[in-house]
Amino acid sequence: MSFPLIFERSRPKRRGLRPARGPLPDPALLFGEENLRQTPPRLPEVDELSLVRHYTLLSHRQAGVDTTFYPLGSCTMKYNPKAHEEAARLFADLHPYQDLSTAQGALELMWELQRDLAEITGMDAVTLQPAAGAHGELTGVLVIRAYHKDRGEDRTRRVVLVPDSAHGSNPATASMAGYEVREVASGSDGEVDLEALKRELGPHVAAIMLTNPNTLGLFERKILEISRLAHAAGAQLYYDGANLNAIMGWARPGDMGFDVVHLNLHKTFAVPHGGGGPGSGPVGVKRHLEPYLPVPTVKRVGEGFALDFDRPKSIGRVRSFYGNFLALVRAWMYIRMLGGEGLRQSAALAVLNANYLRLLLKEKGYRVPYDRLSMHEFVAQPPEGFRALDLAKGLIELGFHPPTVYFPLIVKEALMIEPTETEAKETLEAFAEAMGALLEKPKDWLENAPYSTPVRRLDEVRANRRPKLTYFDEP
Amino acid sequence: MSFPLIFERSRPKRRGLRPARGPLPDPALLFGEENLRQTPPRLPEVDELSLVRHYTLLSHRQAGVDTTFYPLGSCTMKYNPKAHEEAARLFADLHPYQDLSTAQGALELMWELQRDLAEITGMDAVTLQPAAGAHGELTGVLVIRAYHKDRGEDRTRRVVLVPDSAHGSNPATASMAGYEVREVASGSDGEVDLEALKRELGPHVAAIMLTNPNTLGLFERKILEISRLAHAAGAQLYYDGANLNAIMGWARPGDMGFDVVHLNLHKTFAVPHGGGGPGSGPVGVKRHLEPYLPVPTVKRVGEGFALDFDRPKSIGRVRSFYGNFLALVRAWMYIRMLGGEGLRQSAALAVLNANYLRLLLKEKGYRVPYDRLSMHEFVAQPPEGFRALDLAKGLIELGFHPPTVYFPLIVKEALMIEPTETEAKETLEAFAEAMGALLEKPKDWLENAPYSTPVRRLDEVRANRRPKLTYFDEP
Amino acid sequence: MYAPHTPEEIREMLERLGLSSLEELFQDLPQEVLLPEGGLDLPPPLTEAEALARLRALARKNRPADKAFLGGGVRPHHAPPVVSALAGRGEFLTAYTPYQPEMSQGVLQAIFEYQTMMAELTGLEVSNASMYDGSTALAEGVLLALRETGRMRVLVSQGVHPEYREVLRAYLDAVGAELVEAPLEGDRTPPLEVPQDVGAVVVQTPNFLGALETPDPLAEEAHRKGALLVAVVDPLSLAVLRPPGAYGADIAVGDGQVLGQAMGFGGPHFGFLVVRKALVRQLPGRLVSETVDVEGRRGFILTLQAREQFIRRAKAKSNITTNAQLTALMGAIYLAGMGPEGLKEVALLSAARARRLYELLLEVPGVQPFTRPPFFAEFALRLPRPQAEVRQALAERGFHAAAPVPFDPHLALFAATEAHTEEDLLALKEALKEVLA
Amino acid sequence: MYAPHTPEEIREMLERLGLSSLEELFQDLPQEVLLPEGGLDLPPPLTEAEALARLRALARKNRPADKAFLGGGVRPHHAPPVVSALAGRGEFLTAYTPYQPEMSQGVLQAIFEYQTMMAELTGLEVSNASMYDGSTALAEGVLLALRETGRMRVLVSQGVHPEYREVLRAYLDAVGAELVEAPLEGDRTPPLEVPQDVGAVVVQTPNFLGALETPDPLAEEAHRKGALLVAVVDPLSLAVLRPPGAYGADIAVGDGQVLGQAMGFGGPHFGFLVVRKALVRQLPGRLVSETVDVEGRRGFILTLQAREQFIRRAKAKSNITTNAQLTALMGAIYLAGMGPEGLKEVALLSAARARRLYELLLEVPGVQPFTRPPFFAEFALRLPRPQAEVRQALAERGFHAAAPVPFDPHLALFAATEAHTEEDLLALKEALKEVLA
Repeated sequence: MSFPLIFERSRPKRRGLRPARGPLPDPALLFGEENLRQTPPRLPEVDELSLVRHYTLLSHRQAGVDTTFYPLGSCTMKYNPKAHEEAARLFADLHPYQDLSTAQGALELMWELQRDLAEITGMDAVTLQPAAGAHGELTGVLVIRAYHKDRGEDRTRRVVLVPDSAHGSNPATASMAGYEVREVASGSDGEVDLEALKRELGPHVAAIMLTNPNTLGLFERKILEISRLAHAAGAQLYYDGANLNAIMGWARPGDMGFDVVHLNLHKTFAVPHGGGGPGSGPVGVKRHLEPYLPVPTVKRVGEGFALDFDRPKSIGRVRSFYGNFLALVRAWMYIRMLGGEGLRQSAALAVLNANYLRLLLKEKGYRVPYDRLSMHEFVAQPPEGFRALDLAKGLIELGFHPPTVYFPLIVKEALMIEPTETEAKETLEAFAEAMGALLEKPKDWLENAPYSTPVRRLDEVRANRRPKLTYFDEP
Repeated sequence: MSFPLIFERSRPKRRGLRPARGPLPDPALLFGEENLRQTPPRLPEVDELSLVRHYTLLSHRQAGVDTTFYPLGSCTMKYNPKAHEEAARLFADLHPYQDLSTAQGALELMWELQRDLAEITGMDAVTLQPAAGAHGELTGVLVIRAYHKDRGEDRTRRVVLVPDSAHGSNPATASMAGYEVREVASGSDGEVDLEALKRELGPHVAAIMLTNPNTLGLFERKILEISRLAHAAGAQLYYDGANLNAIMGWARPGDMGFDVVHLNLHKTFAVPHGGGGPGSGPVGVKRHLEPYLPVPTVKRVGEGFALDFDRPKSIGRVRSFYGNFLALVRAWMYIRMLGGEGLRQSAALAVLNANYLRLLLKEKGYRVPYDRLSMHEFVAQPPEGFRALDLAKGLIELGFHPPTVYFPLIVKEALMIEPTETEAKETLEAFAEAMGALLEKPKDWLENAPYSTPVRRLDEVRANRRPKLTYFDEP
Repeated sequence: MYAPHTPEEIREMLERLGLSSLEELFQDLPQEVLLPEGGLDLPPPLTEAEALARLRALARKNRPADKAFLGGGVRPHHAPPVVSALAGRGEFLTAYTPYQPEMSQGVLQAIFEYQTMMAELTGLEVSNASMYDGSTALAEGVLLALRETGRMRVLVSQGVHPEYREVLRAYLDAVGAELVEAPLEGDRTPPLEVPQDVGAVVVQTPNFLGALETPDPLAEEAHRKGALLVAVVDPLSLAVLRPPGAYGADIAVGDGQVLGQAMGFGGPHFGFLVVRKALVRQLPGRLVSETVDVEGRRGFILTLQAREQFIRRAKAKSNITTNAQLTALMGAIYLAGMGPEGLKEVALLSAARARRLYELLLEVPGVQPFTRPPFFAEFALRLPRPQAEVRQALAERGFHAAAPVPFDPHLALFAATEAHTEEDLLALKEALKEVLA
Repeated sequence: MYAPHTPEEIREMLERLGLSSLEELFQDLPQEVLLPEGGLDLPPPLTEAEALARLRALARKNRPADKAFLGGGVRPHHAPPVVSALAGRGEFLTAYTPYQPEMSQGVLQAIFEYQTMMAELTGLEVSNASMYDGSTALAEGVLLALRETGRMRVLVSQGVHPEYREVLRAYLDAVGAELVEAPLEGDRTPPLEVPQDVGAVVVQTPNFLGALETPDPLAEEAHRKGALLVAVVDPLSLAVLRPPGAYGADIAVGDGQVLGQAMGFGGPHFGFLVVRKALVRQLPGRLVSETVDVEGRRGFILTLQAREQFIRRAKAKSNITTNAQLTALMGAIYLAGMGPEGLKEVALLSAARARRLYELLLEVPGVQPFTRPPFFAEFALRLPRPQAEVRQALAERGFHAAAPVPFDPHLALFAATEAHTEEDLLALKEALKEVLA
């Protein structure tokens, strides 16, 4: 019995939601015959109960943090408090163009969040407009670009440096911002190789994009030296906030010398990932970059709050309206409930969990390149002869969501594991047991896992060669 | 891997919700040492994420209307609109003792619902206080008792008559109300046997409790004659509203001669059943019984609304406060959205579905005693040699919730099937196919079904002989 | 209209049945009672948007009481959204009584866990799956005691919630049992002598005036006379106060609203009924037992159903069928989320804030104490003006406070919870001062 | 703090690691940057109850706009609660990108169904899984066209949403492409000549002023010059109006807020990006294909990932990673729930009420038409007073209306939806009359 598509639950003329009532106007009179659609879109025709059953049962075919340990490295799959959903509901019915005298509460919240995020990152000004992490990256790099342009250096500074361990979004962003990307090899300690960096640095470099801790989960210990070198070369230092969960409350990118930082509110600040978004990617900058931030930001005016469009050197807008506002509400609540000490303790326990799990996996026979104290995540390798993919699929059979696999690229068969602080000790132990058990499984079992999932391994080659991208599509 | 109990997810000193903050007072100072609990209750100690995972995964072990066809006879498992949940949220924060000037909207809603339910049932006055159907029954019978008492007949009228096909709650209610219960046998047509009824009727009879359509899904065609006989004997006629879904908008108990009716808002009016409640069981009565209704009801006073306690002959109260108010909100919305014609059409389609399914099952080889046009439900019997229980368990294996089995008691191996109006034609057909397929299964397969459920057949004898009723209990 | 039928499907189905119209489905109904189309005089149908708009308009005519200083069976404790988010999942919301255990382990296990938690809280052994509310739980608890003792009189302290006593009276009237009220002395139940023919003695602690009772002597006296003691309790208070099992109660009942439920203008919440093990076969309502399946796996199932109406009919222990499963589930989720420490914190902070409020309000000229410490989260004060006027005057100033005490129009109840701040308490004091000036 | 660790567990775990304090976990951080305890200057922590109370207080400083007469990319259509109830289920809410298809069929199938619905609505072949919003969907759509044509100039009608144009400008600036704006004539785009080096022509219909454009000649002209036509569309309007595929658009983009989403002060909603099949390998973002598993069962999987950043890095089609999955799911649930008929009804009634509002407001002295019919659900009027003043004066009277049109301070936008009643429209007219009197 294959699970039906919503189109297969459809029956001609069946009706579901009926939000409108009253005699229908003649479309030809309203719009003119020439503007009318000739054939209706083939949308499903289902009743409300079928709709509910379809999506309820579909949700049973989906794992989430609410159902299982989800140690997807670099994604910070922590618990998303249910109370945040109620918080968001309180602000659902605001229109972005309503007179701002009637939206003062929303602006106040944004203003406070700007201030809080600036404090947490050690930055001077924050925009809440970017809709996701990568969007924040683009915003940040465009700000850097505007800065260089303003100084007349945009034609010379054409290069952005990224470590070879960086998230793929870093080079992709730099490229979208019109830069040439050069990779800087990591040293044998997994950190940026200072000598390699020096070789690449020069008046042609606009920025260095770093994640710290980096994607190996290692803190870049020479960060102050890197910062010194970057600034000496006239480059700006960009902080990819994907890994901020490791250090919040313990250190601030601003204090490390970073000029720009983006945050992933859906990672660090517990906004739900939603199956792949919407997220929110605020960007903080040091004072010298503030003039280039997107407009508008929120400013205080007397007892009230207003939108600030007065930034003539701004890069403009990167999104309509004011960003993913309802995500901001959730992040505001998270920060307010934890406070400074709660954030700090959360980071410490995220790091503790990662290190504890690293230890357990080593005991089970996994290799850990760069084996030293990690931060909130670490990269493990299976023993010789095991494929990361097979282990991932085996884990699924044992009821866990796999870690990120085959990333970072500089580690072969990488398993990138980020447990987060909201997982319990016994969960880490059960996961380690499962990881250990996998190494005892017959090769054949591993290569064919999983077995009891709604579907088993899927034919990816077929999907790539003859993609069928819609229900009505003939592949 | 057995599914854990919440107590098994517990770890000493682990904390979940922390709604309170601030220095804790010394309990001995507050309450006196002698009033203090000596050992804390062994409640689970879990973090919030474990709590969420536990109940989310537990929900995956539970079927509901949202996940499957649920044709539980006499329970009216229709679709429960999600919008009702939002409606209820709008009224969640009201306290029953707040000054009524600050709860006028709530009272207005109750007043309108009283009026609407009176109109739907053909009654003159309605109380919304009873918390469930059986509670409404008790209320209604107590009203009848108070009426007889007021007329000096409470000592003579000691008997309540119920048909042998009645819901068990009818005799149980009459018994709780201090009455002797006598069963009236059904005739060969499945309806009340008029002659048998006449034999039982007399000045000792306080009331007759009927369901119409009855539990066989048959409309009592001689209802007007029954009413005449009852009233001629000085008895009151009670309508069990469990089956109102069959006739709403088509006929009203009041017009049939009933004096009292209770409603199940969680059946007929789409309030969710919640795994077994909370429900809501309003009671409507004819004018002569109004003086005995519980206090308070809601009355209109000028432009506003007030609670009416002025009913000196009232039976008093059957529940604290004003009933299951948030259930009333949902029922109000249901009635408002459907209107009179929507209710009528819903009833017709509920009856259509039942008759269509009855036909399909006959074609599959099931027997239908009293085979005539049914109302919203019908009773089927398996072919000789099949047990209703085994068929129910087989249905579970095929993905359907079984009908009510072994009820009504007057039909052997009864399968009491109520599809409701919110099920689609193809669902009925798929169910009939499954019912047909069961008759082709090996006996052995049936006797051991289900197979793929979280648990299979359970040891009920053990549970009865050595019940283990708490986690810490030694059975 | 939520029915999925298309006109074509209706036609097909009718045709299979040999009918030509929906009207023909109702041919068994006597013509005299058959309504014509449009026969119901109801307002015209609304769209979902219109209905919600109307409800929002009605809701705006209410003033929410989430910061109310009101008790009397319902208090504005914080209801954590995680509780309703989990209990509100469609599988729980749209299931019915778990008659088919193979596809109802979710609800069954949740009940079993609930039973355990209520037994732990009360210090007694067996909890049923829930009752409608506190008042009906009391009535059923007392009927249980009468069945067990074979007696027909009940002695009830006047400190029991007045509405609970009214409900109890209606239930007792029904079976011809007699209710005898024992008046309070001041704010507490005095030592009582229990007559020989009394089957149940009922005391509430903290009582309706908030005061802690000392039920031990009453339990002893009741048992001496062959009666059972029924304790009406506030489940939140049991995090810190002696449980019924510790002072000899045979039966504990109460209302679960304070355990993370919406106030909902009084309902739905859930009632609980917990008894000594010896009384289990007299217990009304649903009961879940652990057992095993044919493969030896742990599972849960309804048990001892011979007590229930659908088996025993007129001989059942009660007519209860639908109870309050979903709200009881919410109570269980709340208790599990709080744990013993969290529950204790809420209880202690609520009591501390109530005590603070008591002290503050006694500073208002003309206000006299009525309830004396120790009390839990509520207390009664004697006001220089009638309670009804004061409550209204406070409401006009935006404060919900001063609930009625039926036997004295100058007494008023006040409550506080962990959700109140010092500022909240001070603001009420100022408002009361203004009202009484 | 949501971490489950007990002090004892922290001790045990540290011990296993050979550490004696949490501080030691941060030994790799340079002393110079290490914050002391309390190093962050943030407000003190709140309990959940306190935080919600604060948020409710903030929310009360807003006036909800559920009956607003505002458009401009966001409109107050009825958002059926079933949509958020289903999309808000924990499994959907707390999943991430479906990298592991075996445990992500829920999200993958939902995307596949979404892709189908968006293709159907737009009359084009391939939709990605979603973009952040309408403005970024436009920017990505234009970049796609430039990649495909290898050109670096874009011609954009001034009828395109002003904020979308701003976002597009920022994205184009980044890669050094040039944006040329084509002014409106009155309320519509005049016939345009497309220069040879233009890679993308952008038109919006209904345009920002609500007016329906006639994009066919522009599509022809664009194609004649080797450029692609990018259409910015209102997905709701496509229930009744000609879809981009019918007038020759190569790429359709827009925002999904009108499909059952909360307005949310502007976000999150979702953006959509749909293209002709030939452009699929230029498409940014996630894409799901049907396929089969090893047992031959139908399943769904991310496909053509070679376009994406995590594979291609600097050579990716876009840096997009997180998109707007949950809100796109809401859009799909809305579309499935409405069906073609329901969607048509909402579209037609919204348009009819907008037309009625237009006629009513034109009766107000001093108000002049700017947008001319046919328009969809929004229109611009010329007011005798500046828009900013009028909007504020209306707000003071409880009406949300008169959104700004950047290029003329006396123009104001009005909108209506299926959720407005005749009374709502009349009330706005009276208020506007009062304001302009």
